Amino acid sequence: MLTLKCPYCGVHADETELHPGSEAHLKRYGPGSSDDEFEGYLFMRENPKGVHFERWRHVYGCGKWFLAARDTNTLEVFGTYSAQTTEPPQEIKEAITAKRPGWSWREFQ
Amino acid sequence: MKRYSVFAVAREALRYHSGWERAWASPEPKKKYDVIIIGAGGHGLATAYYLGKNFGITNVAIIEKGWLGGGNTGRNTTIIRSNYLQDPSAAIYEKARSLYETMSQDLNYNVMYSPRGVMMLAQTQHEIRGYQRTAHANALQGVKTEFIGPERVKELVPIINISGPRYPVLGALWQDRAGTARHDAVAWGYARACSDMGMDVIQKCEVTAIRREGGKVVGVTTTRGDIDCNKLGVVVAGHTGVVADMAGFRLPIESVALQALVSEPIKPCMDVVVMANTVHGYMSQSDKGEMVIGGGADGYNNYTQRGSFHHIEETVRALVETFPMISRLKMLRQWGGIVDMTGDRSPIISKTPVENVFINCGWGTGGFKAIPGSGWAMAELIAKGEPGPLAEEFSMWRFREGKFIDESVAAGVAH
Amino acid sequence: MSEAVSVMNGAERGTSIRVRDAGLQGMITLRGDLSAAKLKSAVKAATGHAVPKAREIAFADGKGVAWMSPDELLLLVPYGEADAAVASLEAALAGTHSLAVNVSDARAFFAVEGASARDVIAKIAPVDMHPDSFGPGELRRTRMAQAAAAFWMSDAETIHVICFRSVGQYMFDLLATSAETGAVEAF
Amino acid sequence: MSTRLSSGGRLVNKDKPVEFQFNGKRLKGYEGDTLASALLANDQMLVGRSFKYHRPRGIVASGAEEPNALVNLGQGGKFEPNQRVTTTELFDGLYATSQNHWPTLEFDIGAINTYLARFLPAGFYYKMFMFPRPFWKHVYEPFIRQSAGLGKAPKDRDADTYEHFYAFYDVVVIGGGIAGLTAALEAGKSGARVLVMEQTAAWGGRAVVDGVEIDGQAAEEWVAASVEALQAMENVEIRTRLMGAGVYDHGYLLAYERLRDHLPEEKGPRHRLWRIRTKQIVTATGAIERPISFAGNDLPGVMLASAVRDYVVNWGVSIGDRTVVVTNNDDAYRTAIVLKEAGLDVPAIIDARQGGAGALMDEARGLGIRVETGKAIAKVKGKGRVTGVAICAQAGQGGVLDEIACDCVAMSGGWSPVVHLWSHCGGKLKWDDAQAMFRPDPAKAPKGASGEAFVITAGIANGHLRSADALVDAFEAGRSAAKAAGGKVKAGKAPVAADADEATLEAIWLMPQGASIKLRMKAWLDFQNDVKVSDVQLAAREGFESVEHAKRYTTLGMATDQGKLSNINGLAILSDALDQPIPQTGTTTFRPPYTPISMGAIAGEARDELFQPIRRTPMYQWHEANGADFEPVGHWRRPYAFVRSGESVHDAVNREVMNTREKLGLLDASTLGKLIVKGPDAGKFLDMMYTNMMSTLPVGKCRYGLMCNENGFLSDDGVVARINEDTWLCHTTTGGADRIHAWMEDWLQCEWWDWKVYVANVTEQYAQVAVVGPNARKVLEKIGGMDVSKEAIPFMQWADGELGGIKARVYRISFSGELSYEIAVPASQGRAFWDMLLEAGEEFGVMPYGTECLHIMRAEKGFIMIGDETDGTVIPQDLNLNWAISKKKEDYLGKRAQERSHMADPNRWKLVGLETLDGSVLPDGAYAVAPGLNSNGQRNTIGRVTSTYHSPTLNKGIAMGLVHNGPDRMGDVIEFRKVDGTTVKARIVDQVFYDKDGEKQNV
Repeated sequence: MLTLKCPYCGVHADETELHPGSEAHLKRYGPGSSDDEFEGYLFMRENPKGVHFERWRHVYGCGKWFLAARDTNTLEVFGTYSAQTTEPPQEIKEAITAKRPGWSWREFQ
Repeated sequence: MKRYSVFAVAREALRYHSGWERAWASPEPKKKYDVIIIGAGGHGLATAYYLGKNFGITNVAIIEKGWLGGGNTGRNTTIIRSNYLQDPSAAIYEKARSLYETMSQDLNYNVMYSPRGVMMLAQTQHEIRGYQRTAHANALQGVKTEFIGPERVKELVPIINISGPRYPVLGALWQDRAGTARHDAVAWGYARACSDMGMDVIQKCEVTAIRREGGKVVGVTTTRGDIDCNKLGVVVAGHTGVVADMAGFRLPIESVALQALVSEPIKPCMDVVVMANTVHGYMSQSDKGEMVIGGGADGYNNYTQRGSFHHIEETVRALVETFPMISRLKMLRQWGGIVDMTGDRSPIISKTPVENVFINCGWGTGGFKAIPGSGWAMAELIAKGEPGPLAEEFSMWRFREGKFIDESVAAGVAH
Repeated sequence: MSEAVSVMNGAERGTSIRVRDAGLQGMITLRGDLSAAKLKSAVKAATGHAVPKAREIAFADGKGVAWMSPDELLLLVPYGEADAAVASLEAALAGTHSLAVNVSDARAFFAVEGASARDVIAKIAPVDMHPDSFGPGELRRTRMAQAAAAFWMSDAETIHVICFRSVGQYMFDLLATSAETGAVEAF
Repeated sequence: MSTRLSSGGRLVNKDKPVEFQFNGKRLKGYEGDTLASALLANDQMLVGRSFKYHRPRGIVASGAEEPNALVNLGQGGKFEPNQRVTTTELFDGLYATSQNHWPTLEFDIGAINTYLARFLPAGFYYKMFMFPRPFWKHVYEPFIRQSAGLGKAPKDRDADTYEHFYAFYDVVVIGGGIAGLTAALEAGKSGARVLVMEQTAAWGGRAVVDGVEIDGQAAEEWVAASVEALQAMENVEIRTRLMGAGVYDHGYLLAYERLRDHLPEEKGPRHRLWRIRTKQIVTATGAIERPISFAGNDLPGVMLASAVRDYVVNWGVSIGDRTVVVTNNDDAYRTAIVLKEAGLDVPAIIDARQGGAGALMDEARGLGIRVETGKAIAKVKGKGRVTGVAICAQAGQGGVLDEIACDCVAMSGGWSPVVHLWSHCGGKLKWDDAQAMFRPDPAKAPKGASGEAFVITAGIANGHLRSADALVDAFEAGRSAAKAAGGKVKAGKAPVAADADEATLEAIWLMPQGASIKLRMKAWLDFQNDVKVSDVQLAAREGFESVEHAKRYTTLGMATDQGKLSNINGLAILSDALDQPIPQTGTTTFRPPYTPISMGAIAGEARDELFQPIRRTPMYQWHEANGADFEPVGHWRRPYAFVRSGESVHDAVNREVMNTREKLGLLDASTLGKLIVKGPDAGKFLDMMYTNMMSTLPVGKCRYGLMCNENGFLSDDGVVARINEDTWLCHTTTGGADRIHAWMEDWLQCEWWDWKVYVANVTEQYAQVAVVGPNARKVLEKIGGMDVSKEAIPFMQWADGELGGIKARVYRISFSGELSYEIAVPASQGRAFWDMLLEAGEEFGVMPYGTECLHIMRAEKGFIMIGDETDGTVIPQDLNLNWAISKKKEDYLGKRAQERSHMADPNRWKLVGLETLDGSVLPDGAYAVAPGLNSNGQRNTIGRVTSTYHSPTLNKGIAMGLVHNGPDRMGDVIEFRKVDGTTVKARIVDQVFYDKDGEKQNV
């Protein structure tokens, strides 16, 4: 039973007020992309046992999507941040490094 | 191997059961095997068993990081059914179901397959149409099912509330040869049979790396040393992502927690398995008398085997509405398992980008019922290097082609 | 002209804790840049209140404004004035990217009154209702049992609840049931 | 015999006698009794039968760990099976019956199993019952099922109600013993918000029974003072009958409050489930005494030593006149002393340790009690209840040295800390060899959202069995928790307790050490499930070496007590059999809840009307009052048809179709989704959302649009209206409103966040009525208020205005093929508008119609329906909707997916109309068959029915379906297979069956 802080309205929301939205920082591939690119975008999923970045929507609250950095093995939350970004902010990366030195996830580390 | 029978039990009783031998051996790993299977759950053990039985390949090791049958095989709600809509699903699940019918005799181990019947309730017009379609499809697939009316539902399940104010029972898809089995026994029975064929079931041995040379697998590194192999089968359910990572390829898989619970045992009150998909709950009564209840899966990646309590709440709420008498039963125990979900919620039984590495995963919430069929298909894939008819539609490349096997068409969930 | 009717048509239940249909309330969803001067003055003009800070609400005498999300406010005006208020807002905000829409009829509006009003909410919403954590002036959007809702307190014993109109009956029954089973006395 | 003593019983109020029934016998107890103490006071030693062998069973314990004494409690709507008598508070009129026997408790046919026990060892069923195959289902299993199970299944609807409560704390202390109270006091003093809970009705736990002295006070007084102090703290909430049930991630704690179990006649919820979020949890849950395995240890009269003591001290009940105490530790001596002081006989203390006990041994001897050290029980004598014990040397094989007559055996195998709540969320344990127990490993505590530990364990639960240590530990735990939760901790001093000096325990699990197989087969580990020492040893021999294997193979610890008494003992026996230390064998995982909690409490208030929200339109009450046969559509309930008296549903549907086609029909279309999309980039955005072009739609016009998901599959459809230059109104399906709104927000927030678009869901702002049929215009003209002529509002256009004094937006769109207006009015006036239409429509033959009529009319027109023609695997191209897919656009959601090989395959099944040759209705969901079988032996198919109806308009069956190469095979006849195995022939035809040229809707 997670609680995540919505970075938009500041509420420490109970999991039941949220809606999970799978992997964060996906780059959309549309017409003209290769089969590999499209398959990667739509289906291939990071599934690490450890540091993971994912999307959540504060669906019963302010309605905003936000992103979370979380450990899938301990459920520790390193931080939540705005969905309007293509990569995790520096302070989130640092917070993870402080707890999980040497982490990496996709192209981020 | 000493055969099990009532006579053997009687004979042993006279000498206070001192003569029973080990059900399976616990050998040290050899240097090399023809085939290594990672994962001694039901699917892994069944794969090994059919490699031996159908293809005579017995120089096989089944490597397990914990104890055999300790993953989802021992954590599910033991439902076995094959009333699937799509042809490839119906084929493999019906194969599995038919193998369950004779499994106790085949393995000389009573897995207590009990074809008590599985019923999927139709509680909306949409569900009626969905299940009628499934019944039509099943008739052509050789799966015996029928769409039954509410009176027959009530006759089969007297404790059900068919005229609930919210979702009256409008009918049900009924498969009378579906049922349940004793989950642990399936793993134990296969392990005993594999061991008897000379295969090595190696427990407490974790694979830490997959060794490759020139795009081909040559062996694995484990906590008990390097073990070589010609072919490698990866059958590790929720941990598929982690193992695929070792082999250097990605999969369309996410691992999430799925929960279940049981009530305290009561005297028999429900013989059949009832699934109510509109309200998200399903329930059966075990031979011990516990009401066995399946809950929902979380929507986020999770390796903890602990799910979120609100799914339990949602399921219990639904079942109290469907079976008002359970309100005064008590929840005895709840637990979680890690299930691997693919993009279309159907499994993958496939070759991989690494030569001679084969993968069997993505069973999501439907793994237990598939065990023998899955093992049968996976054994054929490993033995021949190419999928047979049961496996061929379950390729890991189907997503890029847009060729899905989507069962949510008929029902929102696949248990 | 036909009378407009609120979802529970003025129904009321309970004694020591009272749950009642609070009647028709004009409500306007306003989306836009909440920091823009133009928007601020338009809101002030429409409601008499300044744009509140995150999670806050100002409400008095049927007029008010609530912070709903970083780009959304809920403006409260008398029911009959909502259309006119939308028109004025649109006029005032012409040329800026914004959206003002009358949602008065899309909502149900309830009041929970009594010394244990907090308990009524704490039984159905995953929100800390302790006075140290939540009090008048704050608005919380959340879930009440199985329906989305928002609520705020106008004083220590009065809680206002809004939800979608279609679940108005459910919400009324839910609040009333929660009220009728009595106080938990944990605050 | 067991009986009520003339004195003692700190919890019972002898001024308040209470009457109750057990198996039809009328018995008396007192207020403050548990059902267990009251039964024992009435010499009811035999209370139930075991699970497997149906052995006679008595009460073993005095608390939540009781494995045997479960009863059917209550009657009718208040009946509950498997109620533990030790945790059931007695109340006047309590009605209980014993379980798992036939015909009676005293004479149970099932007890024959006990004579067959030798043939029914652990796992016997895996080895037999395999032949003949059908016998498992028809013979063996029904027999096993009948003899298994415990209590009866409830029959009636639950007469009670339940509720939830969300609570938030800084520190929650679980356990109301002296450790819990100490921790709570410390946390409370820090100013933190604290909840302290006790599962029973009384504070103080064991210390008050054992007469511990704290800070110079008797424990009882100290407890009373502490409770008072806590009650006085405003920041502390203090509750009895509230049990910590489960610890979950991120500080989520489930607690179970039994409000009315002891007051069943009072109004109010029976249970309340607390859903707590807390920063810190202190588990001060104490310990549970372990039994010892010796032959006959399951006979009624053999009880935990601490329980024997509890019954005397708390309830003034003696279990027997002559009690033999058997132990491997000092604590059991306290029982002997208490008994002796109560004037009861203790013929002997059998201490398995060579050296015996410490100071307590001297005290016992001082009271004249015979103490035998290095001795063991070879066997308990008696049939149905204890009559004596045979004594042997612990070191030997069971050669009897002496026999002692007694009617009670009080056993103690040491104590196991209650680590369940610590373990639920990942807290690890470590083995304490000196005390022979698993205790929490503070280095591996459960971690919360921050990655920091959020559970601290305190006192006995932390392995500090002696009160003095426990209090120091709890004091520190309370302070640590408060600090971690942000409280301010001031200097202070832990309470001081005085303990007798104790000798160390000796880890003895089996008596005697070399017990023969015959004795081991009678030495119980799990009383309820009938697991004996020999069973665990058999499991080990057969290779079930993992503790999980052994547990599952033997069913040890799987009973309703979840192994509270048996787990550690079983583990020890297994380790011994495997010849390895206990920690190497491991421990099993503890799963919530700590003790079983009612399903009713979990469901909470969500029953009947509150089971799920019903979404109602403004016209719902009218529908309800006018024969609506409702159909759930999501949480909405829509009328399927309005059935008049004397009609079947089918008749009603036909009438509605004919009336609408010929005269005038009204449909409550309020549930259709309505989304406002506005902004400078709204057009561009909608071009991405829809397959067709919405940016070019002129203001004032409507356009039908399709939406696909990124996988290319059709997900929703509806009519889009351009409201003004930068505003569109998008209609979605009933089920689509929230989903599509969320979908739009997802793209706007997470992908195109620089696009200037706002979306608002205004679905419920409007009541929407479809006014349909040849008389549609007439009725609107009669109501008046705006020009609804063909010229003013041509087909596929909309206009704002007023109808009958109500503000209205009128869309000229048609899903039926008839002249049709969809009119949106403010929801608060929806009912008034509906009534107005009915009244004005009277002369035009108005009738409301339901969803089935809607479906038939759209099928007659060949319109697709999301959910019928689509099922999540269908792309618009399959439905011949290419006309609604823009060729000009470079991109829209789903476009790339539709380029994949399987999607672009010309062999996909495509939509056609179908007409049976005999005019019958094709079965819903039927497949069209082709010759031959596929490689899996399944019949080849070439198509399927997606919608099928009897058309009242055409008076024949009509259908749509997806057929391989369908559109190229017009006129061909294909065969559909029915479930009975016969087939029905149907011709492939155009999917538009009615008014192909649209002459009716365009008038």
